[in-house]
Amino acid sequence: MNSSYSVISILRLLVIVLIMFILLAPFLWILIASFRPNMELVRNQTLIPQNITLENYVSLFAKSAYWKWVINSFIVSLYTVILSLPLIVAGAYSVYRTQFRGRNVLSFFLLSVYIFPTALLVVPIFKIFDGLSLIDSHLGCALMNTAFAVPFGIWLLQAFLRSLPPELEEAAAVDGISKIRTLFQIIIPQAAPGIIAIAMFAFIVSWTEYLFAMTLLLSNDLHTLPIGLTGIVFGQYRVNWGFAAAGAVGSALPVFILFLIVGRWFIRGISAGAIK
Amino acid sequence: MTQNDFRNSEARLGLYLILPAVVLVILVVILPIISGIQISFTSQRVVGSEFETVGLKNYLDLFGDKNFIASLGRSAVWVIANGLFQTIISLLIALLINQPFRGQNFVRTWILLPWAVPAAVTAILWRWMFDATSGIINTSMMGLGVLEKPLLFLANPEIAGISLTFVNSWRYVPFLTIIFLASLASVPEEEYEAAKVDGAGMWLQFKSITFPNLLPTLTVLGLVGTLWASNVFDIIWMMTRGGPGVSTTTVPVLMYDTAFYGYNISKASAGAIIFLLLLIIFAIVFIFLNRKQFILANETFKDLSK
Amino acid sequence: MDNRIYGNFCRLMKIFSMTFAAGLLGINVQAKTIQLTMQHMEQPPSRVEAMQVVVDKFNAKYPQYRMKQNVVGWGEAYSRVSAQVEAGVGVDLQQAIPAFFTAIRQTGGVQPATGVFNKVAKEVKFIGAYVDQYRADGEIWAIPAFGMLELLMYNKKHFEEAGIPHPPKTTEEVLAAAKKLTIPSKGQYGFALPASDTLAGTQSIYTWMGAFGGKKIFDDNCKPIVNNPQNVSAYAFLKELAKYSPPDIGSYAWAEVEGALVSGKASMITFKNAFMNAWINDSGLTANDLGAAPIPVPSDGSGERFSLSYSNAFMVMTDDPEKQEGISKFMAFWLSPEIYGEWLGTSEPGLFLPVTDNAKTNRIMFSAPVLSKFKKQHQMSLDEAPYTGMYGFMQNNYCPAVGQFEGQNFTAKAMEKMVVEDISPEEAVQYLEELMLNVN
Amino acid sequence: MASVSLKNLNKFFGNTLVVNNVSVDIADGEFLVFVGPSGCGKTTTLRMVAGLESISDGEIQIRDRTVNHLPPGARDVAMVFQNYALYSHMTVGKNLGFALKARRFDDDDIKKRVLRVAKMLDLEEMLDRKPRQLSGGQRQRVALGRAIVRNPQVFLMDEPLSNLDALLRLQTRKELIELTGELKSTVIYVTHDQVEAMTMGHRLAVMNEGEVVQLDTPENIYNQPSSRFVAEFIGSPPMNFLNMEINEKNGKKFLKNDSLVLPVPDSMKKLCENAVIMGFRPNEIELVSQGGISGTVSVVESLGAEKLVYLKLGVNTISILVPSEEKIKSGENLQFNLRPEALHLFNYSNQRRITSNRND
Repeated sequence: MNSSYSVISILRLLVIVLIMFILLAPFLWILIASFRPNMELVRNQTLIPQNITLENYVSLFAKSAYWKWVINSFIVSLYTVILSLPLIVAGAYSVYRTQFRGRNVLSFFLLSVYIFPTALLVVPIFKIFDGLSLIDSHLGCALMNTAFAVPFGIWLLQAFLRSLPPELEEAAAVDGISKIRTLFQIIIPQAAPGIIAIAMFAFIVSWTEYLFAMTLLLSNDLHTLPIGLTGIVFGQYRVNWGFAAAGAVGSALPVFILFLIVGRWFIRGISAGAIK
Repeated sequence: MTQNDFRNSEARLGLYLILPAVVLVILVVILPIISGIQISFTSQRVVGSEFETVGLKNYLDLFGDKNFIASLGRSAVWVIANGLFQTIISLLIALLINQPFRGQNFVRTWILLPWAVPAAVTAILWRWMFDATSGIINTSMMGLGVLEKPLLFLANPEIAGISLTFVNSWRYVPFLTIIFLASLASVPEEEYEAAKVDGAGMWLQFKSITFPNLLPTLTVLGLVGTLWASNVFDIIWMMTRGGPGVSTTTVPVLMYDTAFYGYNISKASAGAIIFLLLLIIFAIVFIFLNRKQFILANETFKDLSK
Repeated sequence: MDNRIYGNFCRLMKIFSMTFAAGLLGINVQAKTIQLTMQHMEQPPSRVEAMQVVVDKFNAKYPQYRMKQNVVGWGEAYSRVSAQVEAGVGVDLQQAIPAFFTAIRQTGGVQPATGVFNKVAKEVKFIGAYVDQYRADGEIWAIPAFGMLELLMYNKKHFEEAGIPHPPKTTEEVLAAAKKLTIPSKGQYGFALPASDTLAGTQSIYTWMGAFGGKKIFDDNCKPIVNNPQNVSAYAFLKELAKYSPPDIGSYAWAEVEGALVSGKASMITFKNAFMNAWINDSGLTANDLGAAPIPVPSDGSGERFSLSYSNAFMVMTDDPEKQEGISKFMAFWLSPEIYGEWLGTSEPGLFLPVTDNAKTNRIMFSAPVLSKFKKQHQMSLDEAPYTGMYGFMQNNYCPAVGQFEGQNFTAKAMEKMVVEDISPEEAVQYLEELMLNVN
Repeated sequence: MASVSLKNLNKFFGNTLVVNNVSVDIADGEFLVFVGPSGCGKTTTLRMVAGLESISDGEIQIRDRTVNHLPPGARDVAMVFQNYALYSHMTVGKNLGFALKARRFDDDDIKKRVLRVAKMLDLEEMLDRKPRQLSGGQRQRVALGRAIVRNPQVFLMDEPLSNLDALLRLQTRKELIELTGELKSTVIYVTHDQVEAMTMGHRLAVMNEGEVVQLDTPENIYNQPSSRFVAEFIGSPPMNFLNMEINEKNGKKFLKNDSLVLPVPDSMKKLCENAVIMGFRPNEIELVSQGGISGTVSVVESLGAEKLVYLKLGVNTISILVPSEEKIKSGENLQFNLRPEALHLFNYSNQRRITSNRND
């Protein structure tokens, strides 16, 4: 029995390794590719590189506006996080910890952001945002990302809020502590891991956004990484694969670093809340 | 008679707290949709060009448009394939990595990477790897003798949809997996222990403990996932542009093409509105059928009455 | 006490929501210099950089103007530009290609540019073919900036290996050579024909239609006239040619086509001379191994010497006379021999062709580091310029349906249907005409 | 401190009536315990007093002031929750002082009060610790301290001892009695544990199915349970019940079933029912060597000082408590006497107590 058990666990491990391979091998492949001269990639591809070069990274870091794109992306993502956190926390608290008429309807209403093909919203949104003077600004772009991060973010956070005992708020209420104070001084600190996870979610939603950034950010100086990168990889007539690979690595790199620092928190944050 | 109540008194607060999010959604979704509805009743070809009101003409045209009807069907297939495939796969992966093993932390963190890179990177990465003659998949498969002829992942209409489903899943499954993982963490360990003591096998444990506990998550993801999947655009557009032929032309792709390459914004708007209505009907039916789960997901205080 | 705070907070949230909706008011800073913005779709970093060089020099020379470049991807160009026009925050100069121009013109945002053009034309001499693509209703609507055209590009090494002495001059020779050059075991194919629903497909296929004598797709009343014997032979030729192409040409976009030639996977392509850098860096061959030839024609004389050409031009979007003055200064500056030559030589050598006579023999252009190695091939592009044309622009006025013809890649759709469903060239051409008739 | 009075309280959850017409007056300084099985509505009643639950019908007054419409914080009550509801991100000291801080007490005052309470509850060493670093008993004391520090008019306690282990519970129970005695506070206490209720409450309100079925001192409830339910719920081990017919023979009334016949106690001679439920507590019997009621021992449980013996009396099984010195084996025959005063009679149909002084 013991041996069959270990056979199963080895089998399980193998499957996990296979899955991780499928999910991560492309990154490995592109990482290796980014150190190879384009010539080697364009012609007959081999798994093992014959030549190693830093040329692609020199092009990326020194000759393209990579750093500017990263900084811009970072700014937009940061704005998105700053804008969406209060909305998500307030929304999640409202929908899942207070009771009012229409609560259910509103929570579904919020999910309606996912119901329309975003590509077709572009033109009207441009008009509306122009009315708000939010065209060609990182803030406008972040507002857009916020709108798409908030509804699901609220749902993500509700699990965390629901894991908190209701007595915490009741105790505070009996002690005469105002609801606002309860929200800020009790609920938010208690939900901190969940909120960190939500912040990361909003960050990544913003980090990967392309369509609205491309439409709303007119000036080159404001372009984000996905825009810049698309210019590199979908260069109209030619793709410099080595350069594109370096660009892809360059786009994943900041996320990679983010994961190194707070990746664990993300998982912990949303699983501690134990979504139900 | 209205009574003062700790919870009732929160009603006002609750409403005000959700208000900013609601305003934002109205701003970026509802207003644009209204403008889309307006456009759909006109003969506008290019935004801003001269037009006249044509009533339901665009809608009637679309119902007679074989291409549109076919794209509705493709969208349905796409949604089912992606929704179903992704849900099942991510649930399986979540179950697989939920039990402790060496490297669990590594897996749980880094599994998310595909979700966190821009779609352009994903698209170009897979287009490159799928290439028939120089793509790494075909060359290594042929090198190993698994394949004789290269597989035309994106150029064969029979396979292109599957390839896209795979890539789209590659992108979203990690995220869904993590959500399921979080949901699994909420299942009380004692329930499993009790079931084990009762001699329940793996399947019975899943059926009677895991699944019921996951049901609320499954239903919410079922709804949101369907909406997400139905509106997937970037990956399809950047990888096949709806081709080869029209084999991967789903409704959003067709409408984008109609609006911005066929220069017929009013027809595209009408198509998008039809699609929207279908999704709303789907959502209402879905919510109605699963109302128990949704009410559960929203009842914070239900346990207090004891 | 608590109730007061609570009430205040609720009010605060209300105000917050309101301001959220009301939005933030931007501050318009009045500047002394005249701000000019140009928007183009040449997104690759090297092109943006080369453009910036021109812009910087212009700003330095004319301090009263401040030119700025915006970049947008081709994919989003239409939605962004129409939204900009709709919102009334358009740029002053907007890059266009002919079909794109016809679409944007409908928004009402494009100003007649005859006046600006005439001022620029005093300084430089335009090649007529490039200007004609923007003539309509007695006006000129855009100032040409650079051209592009398709050639038969081939791998001379492959030809030598196969013992083919010279590039094909007739379509029959193309097929014969393609057949001979197709060696699947070596991963080598005779021709990389993009049979995909992409602009690459549209352009390649149209080029061949023209070579077979079917360059006119509309009659003078803009009625489609593609269902003709010339196009049937063109499609028959293409169907044959597809057999000597890599198996996945159905998903080829530009990058794949170019990659096929550079990597040696294909021996011939119809393409813009756009990859000099790539050839040097990645093919492992020398500049001399890249062949460029005019598009072959049928030997029976039913066709004509022809290639697709694109005039990339800039539409004037502002009606402000001061700004228009600035625009004419900028265009004249850009197209002045020295600046233009340097830009042509660095931006995307080979791809971007001069639209002015004076640059044709521009030494600066030919002495640019890369172009200097491909003088012969580049000269071929320049020589072919007079024998080119643009679909939908060969009547008195352009035909509006050209937008869909190009945007939705009708020629490629017909090609795809022919290959995938294995229908006859006659049926394919008939299908093509149906597609064009369905545009209303 | 203050009196609390509940007048005809009703609470509906949807269509379910969970609190049914509860009326209790709690005197200033009184320790009143709501006791009853789980689901009887006692916690809901307490939460209505706290203001955490709306009142469907009826009135609550604290110090003669109707508080129905006041939010919890304005009622000047303090509550100790079953799971303590400590703020896990704050230290013990902050937990204790939080309510004061929210009320804008000045820092020195807060410090003084917190220290005093900490001293009172022996928490001085713990002030800088986080709740998760404390033992269950310590957490319980923090929760209590958080209530005390506010010096409220009324303490509400919702099963505050139920999360403690047995020994700690005994000890804390004693401390709580002392403390509330010292503070002379009005306390409303909810528990399902009848021992806790008996030992702590000045008066008990026994609840069942949303109703207060008896409200009286612990002694009175024990001695004169108003219904079979109260009789069974209060007292451990629980009372024995036997269904008896009333027979009359020679002008004398007898209680009779298949295995025993007892005379109706003199005090209840006027009994007119034909059948009753007879109850007696297991400890109120007297073993005799002969001539008593006879039964067969089925199970013997040793409780230490006493033994609980299950006896078969015909078709019924009853339990009796006997001193542990008695040597009893199962299967053996035992005889015992029942004093007439020890008998409780309940109406067969409505299960109410049949009182001796009924005169009709």
